[in-house]
Amino acid sequence: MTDIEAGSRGSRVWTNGVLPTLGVVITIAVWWLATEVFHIDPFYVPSPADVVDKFLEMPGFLVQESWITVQRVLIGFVIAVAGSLIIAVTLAASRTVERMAMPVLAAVNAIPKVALAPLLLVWLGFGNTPKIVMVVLVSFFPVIVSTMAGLTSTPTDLRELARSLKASWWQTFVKVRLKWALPQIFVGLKVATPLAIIGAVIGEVVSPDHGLGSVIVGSSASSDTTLAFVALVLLAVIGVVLFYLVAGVERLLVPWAKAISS
Amino acid sequence: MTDIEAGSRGSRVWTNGVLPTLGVVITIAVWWLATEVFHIDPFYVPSPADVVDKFLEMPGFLVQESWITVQRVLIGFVIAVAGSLIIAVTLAASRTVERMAMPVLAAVNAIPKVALAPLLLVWLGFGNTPKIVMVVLVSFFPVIVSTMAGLTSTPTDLRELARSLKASWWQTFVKVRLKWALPQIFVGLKVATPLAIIGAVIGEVVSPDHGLGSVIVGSSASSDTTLAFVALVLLAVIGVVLFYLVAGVERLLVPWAKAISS
Amino acid sequence: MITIDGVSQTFKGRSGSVEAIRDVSLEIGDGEFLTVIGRSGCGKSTLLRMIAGLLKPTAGTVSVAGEVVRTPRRDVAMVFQKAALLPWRSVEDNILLPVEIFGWRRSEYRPRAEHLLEMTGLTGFRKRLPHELSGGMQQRVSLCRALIQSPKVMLMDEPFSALDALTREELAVELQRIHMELGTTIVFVTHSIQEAVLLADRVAVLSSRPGRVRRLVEIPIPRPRTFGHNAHLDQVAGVSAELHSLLLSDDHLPASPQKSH
Amino acid sequence: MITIDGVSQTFKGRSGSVEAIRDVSLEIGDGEFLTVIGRSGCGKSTLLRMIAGLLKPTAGTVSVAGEVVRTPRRDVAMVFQKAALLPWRSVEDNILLPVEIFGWRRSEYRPRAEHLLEMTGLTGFRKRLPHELSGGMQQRVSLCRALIQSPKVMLMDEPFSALDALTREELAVELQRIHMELGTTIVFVTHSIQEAVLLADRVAVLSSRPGRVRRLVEIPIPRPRTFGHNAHLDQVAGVSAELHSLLLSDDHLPASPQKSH
Amino acid sequence: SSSDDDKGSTSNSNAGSSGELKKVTYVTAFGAVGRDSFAWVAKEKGFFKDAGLDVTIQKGAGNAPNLGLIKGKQAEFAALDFTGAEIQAGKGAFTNWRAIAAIHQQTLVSIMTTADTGITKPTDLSGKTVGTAAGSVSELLFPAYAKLAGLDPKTVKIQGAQPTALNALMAQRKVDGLSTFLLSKKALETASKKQVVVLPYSQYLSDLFGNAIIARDDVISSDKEMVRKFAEAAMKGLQYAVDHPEEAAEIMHKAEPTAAVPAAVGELNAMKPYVSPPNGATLGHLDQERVARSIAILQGNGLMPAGLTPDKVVDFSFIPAS
Ligand SMILES: Nc1ncnc2c1ncn2[C@@H]1O[C@H](COP(=O)(O)OP(=O)(O)OP(=O)(O)O)[C@@H](O)[C@H]1O
Ligand SMILES: Nc1ncnc2c1ncn2[C@@H]1O[C@H](COP(=O)(O)OP(=O)(O)OP(=O)(O)O)[C@@H](O)[C@H]1O
Ligand SMILES: [Mg+2]
Ligand SMILES: [Mg+2]
Repeated sequence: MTDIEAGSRGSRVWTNGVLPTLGVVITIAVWWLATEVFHIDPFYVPSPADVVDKFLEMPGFLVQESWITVQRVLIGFVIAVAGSLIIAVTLAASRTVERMAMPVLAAVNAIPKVALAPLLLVWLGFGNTPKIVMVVLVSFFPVIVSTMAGLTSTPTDLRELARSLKASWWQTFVKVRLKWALPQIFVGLKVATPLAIIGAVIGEVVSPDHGLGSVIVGSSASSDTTLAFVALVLLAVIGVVLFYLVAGVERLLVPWAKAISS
Repeated sequence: MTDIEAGSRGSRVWTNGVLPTLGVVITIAVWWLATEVFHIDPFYVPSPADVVDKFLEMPGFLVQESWITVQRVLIGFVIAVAGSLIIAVTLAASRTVERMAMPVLAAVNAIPKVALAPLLLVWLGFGNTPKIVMVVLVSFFPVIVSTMAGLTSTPTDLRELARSLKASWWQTFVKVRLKWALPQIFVGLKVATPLAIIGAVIGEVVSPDHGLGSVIVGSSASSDTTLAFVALVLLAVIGVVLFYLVAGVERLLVPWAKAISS
Repeated sequence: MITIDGVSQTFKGRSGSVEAIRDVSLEIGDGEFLTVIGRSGCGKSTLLRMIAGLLKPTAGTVSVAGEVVRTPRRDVAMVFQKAALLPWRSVEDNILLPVEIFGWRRSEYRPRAEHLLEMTGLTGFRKRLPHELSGGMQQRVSLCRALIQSPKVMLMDEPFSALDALTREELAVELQRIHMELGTTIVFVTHSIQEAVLLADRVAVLSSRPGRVRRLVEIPIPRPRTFGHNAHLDQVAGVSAELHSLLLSDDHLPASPQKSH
Repeated sequence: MITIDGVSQTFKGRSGSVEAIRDVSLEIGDGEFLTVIGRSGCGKSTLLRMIAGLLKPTAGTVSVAGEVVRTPRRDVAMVFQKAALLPWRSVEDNILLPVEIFGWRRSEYRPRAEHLLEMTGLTGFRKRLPHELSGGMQQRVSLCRALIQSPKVMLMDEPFSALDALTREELAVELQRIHMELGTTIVFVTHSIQEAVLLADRVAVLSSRPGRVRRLVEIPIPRPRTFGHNAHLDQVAGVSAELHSLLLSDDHLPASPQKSH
Repeated sequence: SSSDDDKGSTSNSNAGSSGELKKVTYVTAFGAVGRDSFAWVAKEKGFFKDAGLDVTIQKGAGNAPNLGLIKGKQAEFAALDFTGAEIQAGKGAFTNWRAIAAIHQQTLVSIMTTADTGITKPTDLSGKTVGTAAGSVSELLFPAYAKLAGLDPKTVKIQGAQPTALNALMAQRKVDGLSTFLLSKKALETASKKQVVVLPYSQYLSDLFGNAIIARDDVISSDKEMVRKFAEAAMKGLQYAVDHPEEAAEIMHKAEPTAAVPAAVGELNAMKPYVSPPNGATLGHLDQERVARSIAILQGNGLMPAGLTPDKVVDFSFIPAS
């Protein structure tokens, strides 16, 4: 509510570096305390120390599996985003298409993807493909919905401006509507990122070959909850990193959005 | 791109009634054709006719299970939305809290909830609670992200207006910021609805007592793919209905949003 | 150049409809400078939007250069009542938007943009974003954006309303120069009677809602006209008084929108 | 009532900083009507925003009724340069917004809202949403929203800029009436020298960026003043000419923002 | 889930003792399928009520969730795969339970394949791909089985997959065989429309049990009599179910409409040979020697550390003497 922007270097480091770290540290502390104070059975919730120990037992392997998952997430995410943007643009362009397609998309999206696992496995076999498909299936919807909302929220005066210049559909789209929609598209992207990770894990649980999903499967086979938690923590870390990566790209692409709002 | 709103009664029926139905009908037709033309084994993908037959074998039971799932979805969804709004407001109000909490939320959200299912079972046992908790866990994030985006996008002139009237934080929030954020909040709600359904199903798969999730478990236990498809179709129907319910509420609450954009 | 033939416009809204323009017919010659005055809400912007092809008349037709207007035309530029700047584009990029959209070469038009910025006193703000500008500065940017198109027809909706008297005069002089040099046909909405008189070949006075052409007044003062204390002061004062009383003889502020059906 | 003491304002942006106001000191008496004129972009809105407590001066202080302004006050109402209407509220609800926010009873103020709507010629548009209004109508709604507060101090940023000459005059008369009846202290930014002279007890002429008080001109014409062809025509014309030349004697349009550090 | 039916039957037949019925919760091994149908039978036939119990039957979701429910004291009794449970106990993960009766005397884990693969004996699997539920007992047991069957486990590619995908994978020949419970034979036949070849693990791992009923240890120590009665009633139900598979399937179908009758009947018939203990011991018998040997096998194959003793997984006081 102050007018003076907190712009100094020190406060930037504070808000963007120290505070998030603090939040994470507090969370870990609470987790630790909970396991200590309530004597939670480490089988259910191992302490942070146990998790770290476990990670250090096989850091190389775990990092490698994480990387595999990350790759799948990224590939799937890029495909999902590209596809969603195209679909959203089509839907935003034609009311007829939108009215016809939207219920189908909403329906597809409400189907639990795990239930489709047998089909995916049978049709796509093992390897990366079914995981990437899962990522796409799980993360496309938020991008579509948010992009459509963004594309249809162009203020009338900017739309009239484009029309008065007789801008082509494509020009209006790129120079006005898409630009205007960007902040909202990024909402979709931020929501889709964690979903993409979950999609990859589902894929890896369904046909476990590599990746953190298969680590989780393996850990449950050997009742190694701590290992499962290591995987979960790694997924959480990936989630945070990707989320802030998306947020960073947003800052780069739409610095003006902050300026025109408060 | 026309200025003249398609406002006549007939065209409203057309766009809001006929077109969506057409989309669904086309989808079902494609599904049917695919099963017929490619001779897809009903074990993998039963034909729409099979699915309908199966449904008609025990319509009462299936409707009842659907209703149970819907109830869980609705209760969980309401809790998730209420909680998310509160969290989003808190985060939007304080930059410090936001910077601290956001990474934690992003992390929690990136953790596959299925992996937490055993914990939920141990702590919450059977019945509705674990399912509702799952719904909440799965659907809170989109609402938070979109609400925050909406709340922080209030145009400067409206914020200044509220400040110049010395409106209290709460008044500014209710009368200006929240109202302005509504279209964006609804993006979050639309994304969260299908997730809530999936959350309920995950909960029901993990501790199958009732609901469509437990129907899916039962069908897979007895390798009854057609029954599983019936459940999936019912979930899809629920998904569409809830999605359009949310869209309907949006129309009621923010009719002005369409008017000021094109 | 512009033929407005029996044009009407009725807006339909939730709470009844508003008849904004009723049966307006006007012939605007090639290279003519027409100013439009009328009470607030009488339909001036609506009329301009119909000429621009942004709004379909509910009755009648508008033709520009002999062609019936159905969509906007690239040789017609519009200065909107609100600045309508793209918030993510710098001042210069906002001005160069038409250049980009017309597929012209930016590099070729940059000097012209520079010139326009200088003319409107915005040189130092070339790289700023619109939200860093004052209201009047935003309006000037939007003016530059129309001028860079060197259009055949320019539709200007209160382009100087947020400008101080001096800037207004300076820009009015520039506008006349452009008008004369390029032979641009200009339709100029203003609330300043003095401005209307000093700029126009003819002044169209609209009646209050629904807007009809109440009177067309010829201003036979030779160009270029200077502002302030010029030779034709008397003549200007006379016409101004006439216009003033024309507006005045209209009803009091129009109270309610015409509710048709 | 208002004491502006050595106030400066420098905006820091990505592309350098802009010094908008430099060391302005002004004393505005209780019940005084001060008009502010100055070239576009010279810092008039900025000054008003600082008085309103919406913007903290980078140097100096503003006091209202003896108290240093740190946040907005409820006895100070602001009419923004842009209408700033809530797009989801009908005209009436927009006007009643301050009533709601101050916790007053809507039902009590509805007649007053009705009256203001009538005064501004908006009666029939009570239930319409802002996007259905013309620019000038929106501005009038925003004016009504300030008037309904019956504030001690009214800060008005070009409140009549989108209005036609007649509406302007009518509302100026109303404003004077309110000013005299309620003893409201008014700071009124305008681009019309005539308006400045006809409304004000004193006119503050700001120099172009950075805005400083260039001259304070007293207008000793007795109230109520009427517009148009009134008794003090000569006096008005004289002061107007003086103000005009004051503005003119300023540099040409200021070209670039002052880049400090 | 079944408590409504329960109330009904209570009031019908044995109204007088209804006030004394003790409420307990029992979790099935996995959903509502043939192998678990006896619980509904015991309930429907009043065996539980006769034992003074008001049993709420909950559908289970596999070993880990079921053990979790026992550990979290959400249920008193559960059925589960005993071998898997042994491993989990051996690892010290879940220890607050004891088995009180065996449902299947032998492990039901088998290699299953379709006839067209030409695989007829374990050694044929060399160089082939075997699909299995990722992280399941059958995956864990495969090396032990392979070694005993004279097959180098390293020559077989184990392909983990989601359990629901297994039959489809086999039917589509994405894998050459499955390592899974033999009770899904019928489903695999349906899916592949081919003759199914079954190579049971029990041929080589004859000491491993299949499903068992477990009870929470605090329940055992606080009300031994009740636990005994529960076990007896459950076994009565099991006996009835394998003797009257159609009726059992119908009873379960009534309570759980998703349970397909033919599939349940098929399962019950298929599991019948595995239910009766060798040497004519009573139904549900858990032989201490065999339990000890099964632990030894699991430890010997590195599936769990040494140290587990039979009394930590079975309360033999409930085991009817043979
Ligand atoms: N938020 C801002 N960020 C950066 N610079 C600003 C901001 N607001 C105003 N300025 C600058 O401050 C100067 C004064 O602006 P201000 O809006 O006060 O002018 P003004 O006198 O009201 O002009 P006008 O008559 O055009 O409304 C301008 O040069 C403008 O660029
Ligand atoms: N989109 C719209 N929907 C409904 N009514 C509209 C719309 N646009 C304009 N109107 C109505 O049409 C009438 C004329 O509006 P217009 O904007 O043309 O007036 P104007 O002459 O430009 O006024 P001003 O001088 O205040 O800008 C007004 O009464 C207004 O309420
Ligand atoms: Mg207008
Ligand atoms: Mg200003």
